[in-house]
Amino acid sequence: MSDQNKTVEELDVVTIRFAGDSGDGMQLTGTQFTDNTALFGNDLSTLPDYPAEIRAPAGSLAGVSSFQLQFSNQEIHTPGDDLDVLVAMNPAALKVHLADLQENGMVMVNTANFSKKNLKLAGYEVSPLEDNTFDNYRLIEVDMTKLVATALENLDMSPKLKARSTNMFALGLLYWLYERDMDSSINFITKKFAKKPEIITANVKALKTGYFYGETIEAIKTTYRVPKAEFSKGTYRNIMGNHAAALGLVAAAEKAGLNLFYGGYPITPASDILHYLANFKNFGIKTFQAEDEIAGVCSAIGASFAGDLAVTASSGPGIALKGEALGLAVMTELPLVVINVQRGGPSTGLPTKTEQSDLFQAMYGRNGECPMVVVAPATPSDCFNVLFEACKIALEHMIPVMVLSDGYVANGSEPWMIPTVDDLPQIKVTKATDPESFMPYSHAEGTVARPWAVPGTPGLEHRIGGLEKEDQTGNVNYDPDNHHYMNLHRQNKVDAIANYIPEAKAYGDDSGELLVLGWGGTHGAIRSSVERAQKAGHSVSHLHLRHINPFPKNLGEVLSNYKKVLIPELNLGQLSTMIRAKFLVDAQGLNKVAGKPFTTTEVYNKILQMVKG
Amino acid sequence: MSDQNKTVEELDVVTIRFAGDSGDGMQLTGTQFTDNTALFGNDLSTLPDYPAEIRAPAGSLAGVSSFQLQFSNQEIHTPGDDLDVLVAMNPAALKVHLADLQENGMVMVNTANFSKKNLKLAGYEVSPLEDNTFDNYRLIEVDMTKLVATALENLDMSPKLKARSTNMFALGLLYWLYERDMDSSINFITKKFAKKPEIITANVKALKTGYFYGETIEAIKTTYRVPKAEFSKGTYRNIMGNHAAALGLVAAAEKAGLNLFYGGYPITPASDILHYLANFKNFGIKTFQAEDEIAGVCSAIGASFAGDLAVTASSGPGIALKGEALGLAVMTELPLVVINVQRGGPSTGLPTKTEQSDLFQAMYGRNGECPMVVVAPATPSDCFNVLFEACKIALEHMIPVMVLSDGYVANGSEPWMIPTVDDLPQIKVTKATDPESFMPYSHAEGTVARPWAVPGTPGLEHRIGGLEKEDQTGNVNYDPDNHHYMNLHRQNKVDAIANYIPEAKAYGDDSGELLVLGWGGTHGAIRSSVERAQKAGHSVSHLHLRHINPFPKNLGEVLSNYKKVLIPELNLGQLSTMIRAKFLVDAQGLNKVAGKPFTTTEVYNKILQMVKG
Amino acid sequence: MAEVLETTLTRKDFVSDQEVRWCPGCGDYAILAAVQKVFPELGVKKENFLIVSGIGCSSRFPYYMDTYGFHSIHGRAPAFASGAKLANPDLSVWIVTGDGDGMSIGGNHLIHVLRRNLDLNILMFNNRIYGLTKGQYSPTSELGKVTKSTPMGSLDHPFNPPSLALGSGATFVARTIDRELKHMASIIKESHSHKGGSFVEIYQNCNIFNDGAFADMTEKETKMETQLILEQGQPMIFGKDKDKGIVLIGSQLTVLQLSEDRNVDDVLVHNSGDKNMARLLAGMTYNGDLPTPIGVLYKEERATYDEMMTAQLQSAIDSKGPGDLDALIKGSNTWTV
Amino acid sequence: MAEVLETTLTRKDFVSDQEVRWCPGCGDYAILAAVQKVFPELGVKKENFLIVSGIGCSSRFPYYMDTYGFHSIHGRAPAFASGAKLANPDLSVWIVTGDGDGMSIGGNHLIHVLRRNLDLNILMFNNRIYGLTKGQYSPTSELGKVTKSTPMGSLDHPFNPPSLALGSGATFVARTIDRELKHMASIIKESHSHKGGSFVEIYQNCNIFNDGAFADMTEKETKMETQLILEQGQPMIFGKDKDKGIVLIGSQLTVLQLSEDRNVDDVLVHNSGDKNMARLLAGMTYNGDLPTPIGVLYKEERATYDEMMTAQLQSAIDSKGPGDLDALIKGSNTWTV
Ligand SMILES: Cc1ncc(C[n+]2csc(CCOP(=O)(O)OP(=O)(O)O)c2C)c(N)n1
Ligand SMILES: Cc1ncc(C[n+]2csc(CCOP(=O)(O)OP(=O)(O)O)c2C)c(N)n1
Ligand code: SF4
Ligand code: SF4
Ligand SMILES: [Mg+2]
Ligand SMILES: [Mg+2]
Repeated sequence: MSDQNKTVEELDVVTIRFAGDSGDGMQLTGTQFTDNTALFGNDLSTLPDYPAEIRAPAGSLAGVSSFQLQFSNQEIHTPGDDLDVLVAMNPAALKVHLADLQENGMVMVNTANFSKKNLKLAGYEVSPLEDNTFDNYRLIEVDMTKLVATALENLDMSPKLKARSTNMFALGLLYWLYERDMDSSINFITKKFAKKPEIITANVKALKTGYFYGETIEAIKTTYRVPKAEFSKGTYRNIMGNHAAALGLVAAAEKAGLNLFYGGYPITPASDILHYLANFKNFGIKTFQAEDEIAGVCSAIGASFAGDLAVTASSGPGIALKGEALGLAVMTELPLVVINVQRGGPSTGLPTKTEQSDLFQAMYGRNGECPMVVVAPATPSDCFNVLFEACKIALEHMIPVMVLSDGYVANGSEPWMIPTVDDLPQIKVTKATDPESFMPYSHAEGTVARPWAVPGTPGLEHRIGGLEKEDQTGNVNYDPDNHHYMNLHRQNKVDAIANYIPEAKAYGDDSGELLVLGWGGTHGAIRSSVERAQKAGHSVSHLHLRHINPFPKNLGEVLSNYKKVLIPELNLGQLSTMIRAKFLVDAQGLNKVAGKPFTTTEVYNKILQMVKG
Repeated sequence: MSDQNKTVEELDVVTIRFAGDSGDGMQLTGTQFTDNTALFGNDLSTLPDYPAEIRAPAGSLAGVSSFQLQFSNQEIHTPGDDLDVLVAMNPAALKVHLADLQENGMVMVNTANFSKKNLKLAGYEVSPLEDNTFDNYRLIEVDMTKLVATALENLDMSPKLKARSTNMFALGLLYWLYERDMDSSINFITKKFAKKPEIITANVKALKTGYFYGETIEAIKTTYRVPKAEFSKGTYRNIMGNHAAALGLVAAAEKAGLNLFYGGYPITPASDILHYLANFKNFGIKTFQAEDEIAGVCSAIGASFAGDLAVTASSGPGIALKGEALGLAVMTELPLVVINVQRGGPSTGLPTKTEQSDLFQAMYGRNGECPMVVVAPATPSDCFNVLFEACKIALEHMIPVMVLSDGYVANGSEPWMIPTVDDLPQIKVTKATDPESFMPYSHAEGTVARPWAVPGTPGLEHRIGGLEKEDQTGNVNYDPDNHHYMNLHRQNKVDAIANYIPEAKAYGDDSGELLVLGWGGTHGAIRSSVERAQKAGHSVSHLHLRHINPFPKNLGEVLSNYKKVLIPELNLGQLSTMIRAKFLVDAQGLNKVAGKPFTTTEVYNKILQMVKG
Repeated sequence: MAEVLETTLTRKDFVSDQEVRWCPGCGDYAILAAVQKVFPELGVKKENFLIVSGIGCSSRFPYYMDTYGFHSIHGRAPAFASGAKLANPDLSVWIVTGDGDGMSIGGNHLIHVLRRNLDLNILMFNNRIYGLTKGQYSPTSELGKVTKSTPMGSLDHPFNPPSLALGSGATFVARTIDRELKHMASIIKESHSHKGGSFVEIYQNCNIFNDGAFADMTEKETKMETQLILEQGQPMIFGKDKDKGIVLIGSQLTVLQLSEDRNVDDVLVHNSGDKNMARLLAGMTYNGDLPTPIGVLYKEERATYDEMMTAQLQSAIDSKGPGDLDALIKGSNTWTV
Repeated sequence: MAEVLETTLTRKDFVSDQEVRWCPGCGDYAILAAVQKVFPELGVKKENFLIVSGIGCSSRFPYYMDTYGFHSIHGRAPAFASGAKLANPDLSVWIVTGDGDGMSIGGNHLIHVLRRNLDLNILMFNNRIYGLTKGQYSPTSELGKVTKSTPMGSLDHPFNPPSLALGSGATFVARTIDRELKHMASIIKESHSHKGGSFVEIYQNCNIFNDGAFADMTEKETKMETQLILEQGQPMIFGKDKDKGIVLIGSQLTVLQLSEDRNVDDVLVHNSGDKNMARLLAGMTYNGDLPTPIGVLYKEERATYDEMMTAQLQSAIDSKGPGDLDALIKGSNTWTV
């Protein structure tokens, strides 16, 4: 579709970022490009980034919202480090993001927004368009706003409303640059604004205007094509972490033959799980927006006692509030899935940023010896698997399970090979029915599950609660030996799960110089950097833990096969502490607590340092 | 005072236990004997033990309440392992406690209560008075109830009320047995019932009746005298842990020149701290019984912001609820003292029993990287020192401090050399006043304290909160580098306190075979067992940590001087985990989670095993 | 709603094997007896009862009832009960709580469960003290109360539980007294028959830490003057000689001494459906010379949360069809390799 | 109480250096303006103001006020404020909260601070939505509300904030509207002058997630019919032509169409000291054809918690003498070696 004067170049991998004011629709633009990329057939990974919850003043640095996307014809694991293209809708966006653009990278700016006022808000004394700011970059200046206004001239619409389509112009321009067709976005616009035809017209027009404008840009002599990636055979969709998590829950409920009960209270970045589930009511899913997090988890525990697959989700501060109730769930040995979509802490912290700093809280944030199963998804689509497995463990072992997601995984997206329901493992749930043999605190061999005797079952009337329980009967019991025994029992109940999960197996050689051990959302950065190091000939392997409590049975053995262990974490060394304490291995941490994921380069440099040093 | 037919024997150390029904007044009896012992001049240590909060059925096993006391002419550290004398007021008490009596030990029973009904309630098929139960013990049968009834014959009082004095009879009998005078208890009774003279008469008469009855007991040929202990020069009192804690707080407030604000919610075994403080209103102490624990800690943080020395206290489940707010205290860098009087967990657990299982919660029970200073008292009187020091650290470093007391320390008692206020260290508090130089988040060298700028000070108006703060200004800030920096800063703020606390120094040799490392209320059992092992010629030292976060600076070095490290804890290995992770030392745990303190023998046996094995 | 029962249950069916561990003389015994008496008469299958409690002396209640029971954590019983009811709307769910459990730490859950109008029953044992923790004042203790934590007297004005319940939007608000066995039984029954959230305040004597808190309302000598027994459709008269009535003058409820001129016909007739009147009656609690009302102050039929949820799930199926998991997982934008 | 001020403060003294970060058009701006206008007029020294908030759009308020401020955690502002007030009773303490912060997660602290009657002022911005978390329904959202978390409509009956406040035992209950600047300013002033806990509900428009929630009460065309402006000692009349009044018939408040026969003299005169009437007025909120009252619904002088605490501390000193620490530590049973 490019004209005669332009050439097309093939690339293996590209990283682009849309950045603008919170009001500029950058998240939508990014998502559209992502969907288009997914349908086109590239592998991809995304990183949305937006200001803390509330709207910052227009044009201010605090108000910048961005969406980053890496796409490739090969398997990729991260949204990319340095940018090939930055779209900056205003000076603030330029200011915040320009440093991430690689040398000679392309930056497109909407000159219409480079007003004195905006420049000042962004802290520019002199307009960057007028000094040497872009000496090392390829600057493309476009008055997008004006071009859109002209294109929409004939529409009966306020200028302000017209300007709202400017993001579609930018999207169109990028479609052109990467040789895409626009159908996916035209379809989307048409569906989304079905009731407002004039908005459809405006947006589609702006989109096409941007696309066709590309050809007129003198400065761009080349467009790019990133060929399709080779995926395993299957049907794919693009999916975000929170969405995948919700689907994993629904799937588990279906596979277990149970109703799903969700009790929770909105909090960034976990709220979307509630929003998704609330839309699945025809699956019999009950969503209960409680008065606070405590009521959220308590309602879930109550629902669990009464026989539903019960779930609650929150983020750090909300999980802190649930600590007391989680102790009760541990004591009463009821199935429960608790999701923590981690964000920057401590306290209110950085609500929209990502972090892995709630691992300690998950492990230890309750009174008494109160062990809890902890699992963590590694990527957006992995949320499906991990939530499904969390439900399976909770139900089959009669135990609460904590899932540690994070803002990066939850809001990021990637292509996902869609599983079929038939292929998912069955979840075996047996509710007790027989009054003869019934003992509320008898425990099955292997799973160490106690019977699930739900109210409504004749003859199984019994009482549970938070006071120490007598083994077998479950009656309140103050005997010292029983208490000691039950504490060991609760620990054993968690430990026994190690017999039901796969052994650890590193990516790369089974022994060598360095093992990079990770968990959760750092998977992509670690895997990319390990691959890079392997390619550079270093003896480095990657082990990524899904199961953090209990660890895989052979973890100690695996660790012992490497001379050194590196644990990159978005915290000050929480998994490190656990590993060091348990295995007395001198694991080194790579620790960053900046509200941002690792870049591949950061991890790579540390790997180099360790294999060399 | 003993008559001609009896001899007096001198003993170094004696352990006795009063046991009876919850309604029998055993706690009072024990406390009276304790006060008498203290005034007499023995060293002593006590262990009250009573049923979970609510009154169990009369005569039942669950309803047994006991009070144990060890006293000696030498320095002792624990309430003793095996009993010399057991007073059992009913069959249930006998059943529960007889096993702890040493061979040939004396057991006094109130035969009046050995009715069929009570025997059955205690699970005796045959009356133990009629089988061989006491073959290895010296049984003294006394119909105390009847003797009291007879003695009080002439009083115009219901039989039920008369019977209430039976515990005084038992007390008198023991006074006689240990060659004490009764003045302290007569004084106590006279004061306590000042408004009810007939109760005074009844109790004093019962007391004396018990005393004089002693001489008539054929079976007791010997009374005992434990000579005074050699104490350092000074004035002493007997004190319980929670009482000492309250006094430490009042003293700190006075030394800091601040008003004390206590915000809390009742919970066993922490409530007494509130009760004590509420009685000290003429010290300007404000006690606020909040609607829940969250409001308790939040009110304290509010009071701290407004310039008071602020304190909250609770036990495990209540501390769990405070986690979110404690994160805010860490973020806002306000002085705050949080006391956790630990009890048996998890969940509601064993509310009246002791445990050390909330160390992890203290260290890690909050979202985000949220380090907190943690200190722990070792003995009842040590609560004074530790609370005083906690306040000093909180105020001088502008930081929240968690104090880990426990039920054993809180309710136990021991003689305490009373400090004079003049000798207590000063607490340096400087509130900011100068608007010129004021920066809410500037930090002092050394202490890393930020200025305390309290509302009401002209020109220092500023805002704080739970969102990430910009270094220096304290404004809300979302910058990644600032966030990373501030996380390190908060950790550093805790770490810097290591420069202000004493270095670790073990009791015993500075190097050797085995170091027994302890913290909190296990001090007595560890010290006694280490002393015993040292006497037996083993190379064993004892290090007891008051400061758990940060550790003393030289802790790693100290640990490295011993071949082995043993960490006894009333949990499943929480300090062990911290030590192993930090120092990669293969510390072994001795772990018991039975709601009871270690016995000296338990620790001793483990020591032997380790020095031999 | 629980279906009607075939077999005949008796009091004994509801007595559990656990020893009752309240202090001798505690008012809780009478309430336990009343509940054990009433439950067999409710037409609910034994296995469909669920009793949820928090923490407190009162909250040990479930252990003594041979039904399903959950002795949860302090203050949160309404949340557990809500989850259980929504998981299984067939259950007859009862919350047993105290003035501390229900109105101090648990106040928020209480007001929310009431506004939501879940179909469950709340029995709040009000002894105006924290019993289990051995005697601190509670949010219903009178101002100036001397307790362990307030040796010089408490400083906070107590809640008036029915006023708070009404202020929350409750659809059933009643009060009874541990010493009035018949009245208590009838109120418990009526609370059960109400479809929606029922709030029943039970004045309960804690003879250990707050003995005689309601003595004026329970002792023979005074109770005729202090109790105003509300009965639907009956005039509000009270007094030993039934010679006093309640009238509304302007916005004020006032005692009328009955006489030939002004007799029972002048007296207000109780209508538990009148929300405004309920608001005023609730205000009569320990209020000067006015008697304190017991009985059903207010009762309103309003759709319950649980039935609306059931209906919503059904309507989702009706409009979208039953969930097709494969289709859901697939979504609308896919590509195939 | 804060002492009277010497120097003259202006609006500007209360404008902080932080950029205001609400969405353009948000009702919060008007409230901020009103508070910045009123504060200089209160006779309180600038340094004696403390504004405490929880979490929510509304709770960002303290950042924009150049006073002492504490942006605390979600729902707990009343507890922080209580501690601060008791630590320093000279402060003029203000709580700014939202319908979610104040009535959902924070409901318990709200009702307790009100019953305790601490001398502080609560401004609750009610936009009937969770703004900050981008639009879930709140405890004041109308039944059936379609939001992100309730795509098929919410199932819970909302709170009526003044009813809840009155049910809690509040001593000052008022309501105003973001769009009525003068009224808002006067109510804020009056809440300040009330000694005790003041609860002010402010209807606030969230133009992003719940635009027009109170349009009928703010738009010219309708507001005369929907607002009942309460003024002490004034008859309760309303309507474009001031031709309607409120009367009490039995226990029911009813609209009276004024005419020659039945004129303003027949209409209720507002007496904010009448608690019963306040209960009934609160019930008029969005209630059928009745107008919704704004203004001071209720006001009662009652000893405040903070002044009682101060008095109690003094009386302890009066009776026992000022604390002697050495004596306290020593206790009564000592021995000397
Ligand atoms: C989180 C937590 N906080 C505090 C407690 C201690 N506690 C147990 S019961 C109770 C108050 C009980 O009072 P109430 O509800 O009136 O019950 P009552 O004992 O009077 O029947 C308290 C403060 C607890 N168990 N858990
Ligand atoms: C413990 C905790 N839970 C949840 C949240 C998320 N959260 C922040 S504000 C808010 C609701 C705000 O609603 P409202 O108080 O009405 O304020 P508005 O934004 O509407 O002014 C929620 C749920 C949080 N910050 N902390
Ligand atoms: S303490 Fe009071 S409420 Fe609790 S069981 Fe005893 S008498 Fe009953
Ligand atoms: S989201 Fe609503 S309440 Fe929040 S700032 Fe925007 S308009 Fe105001
Ligand atoms: Mg009570
Ligand atoms: Mg709101």
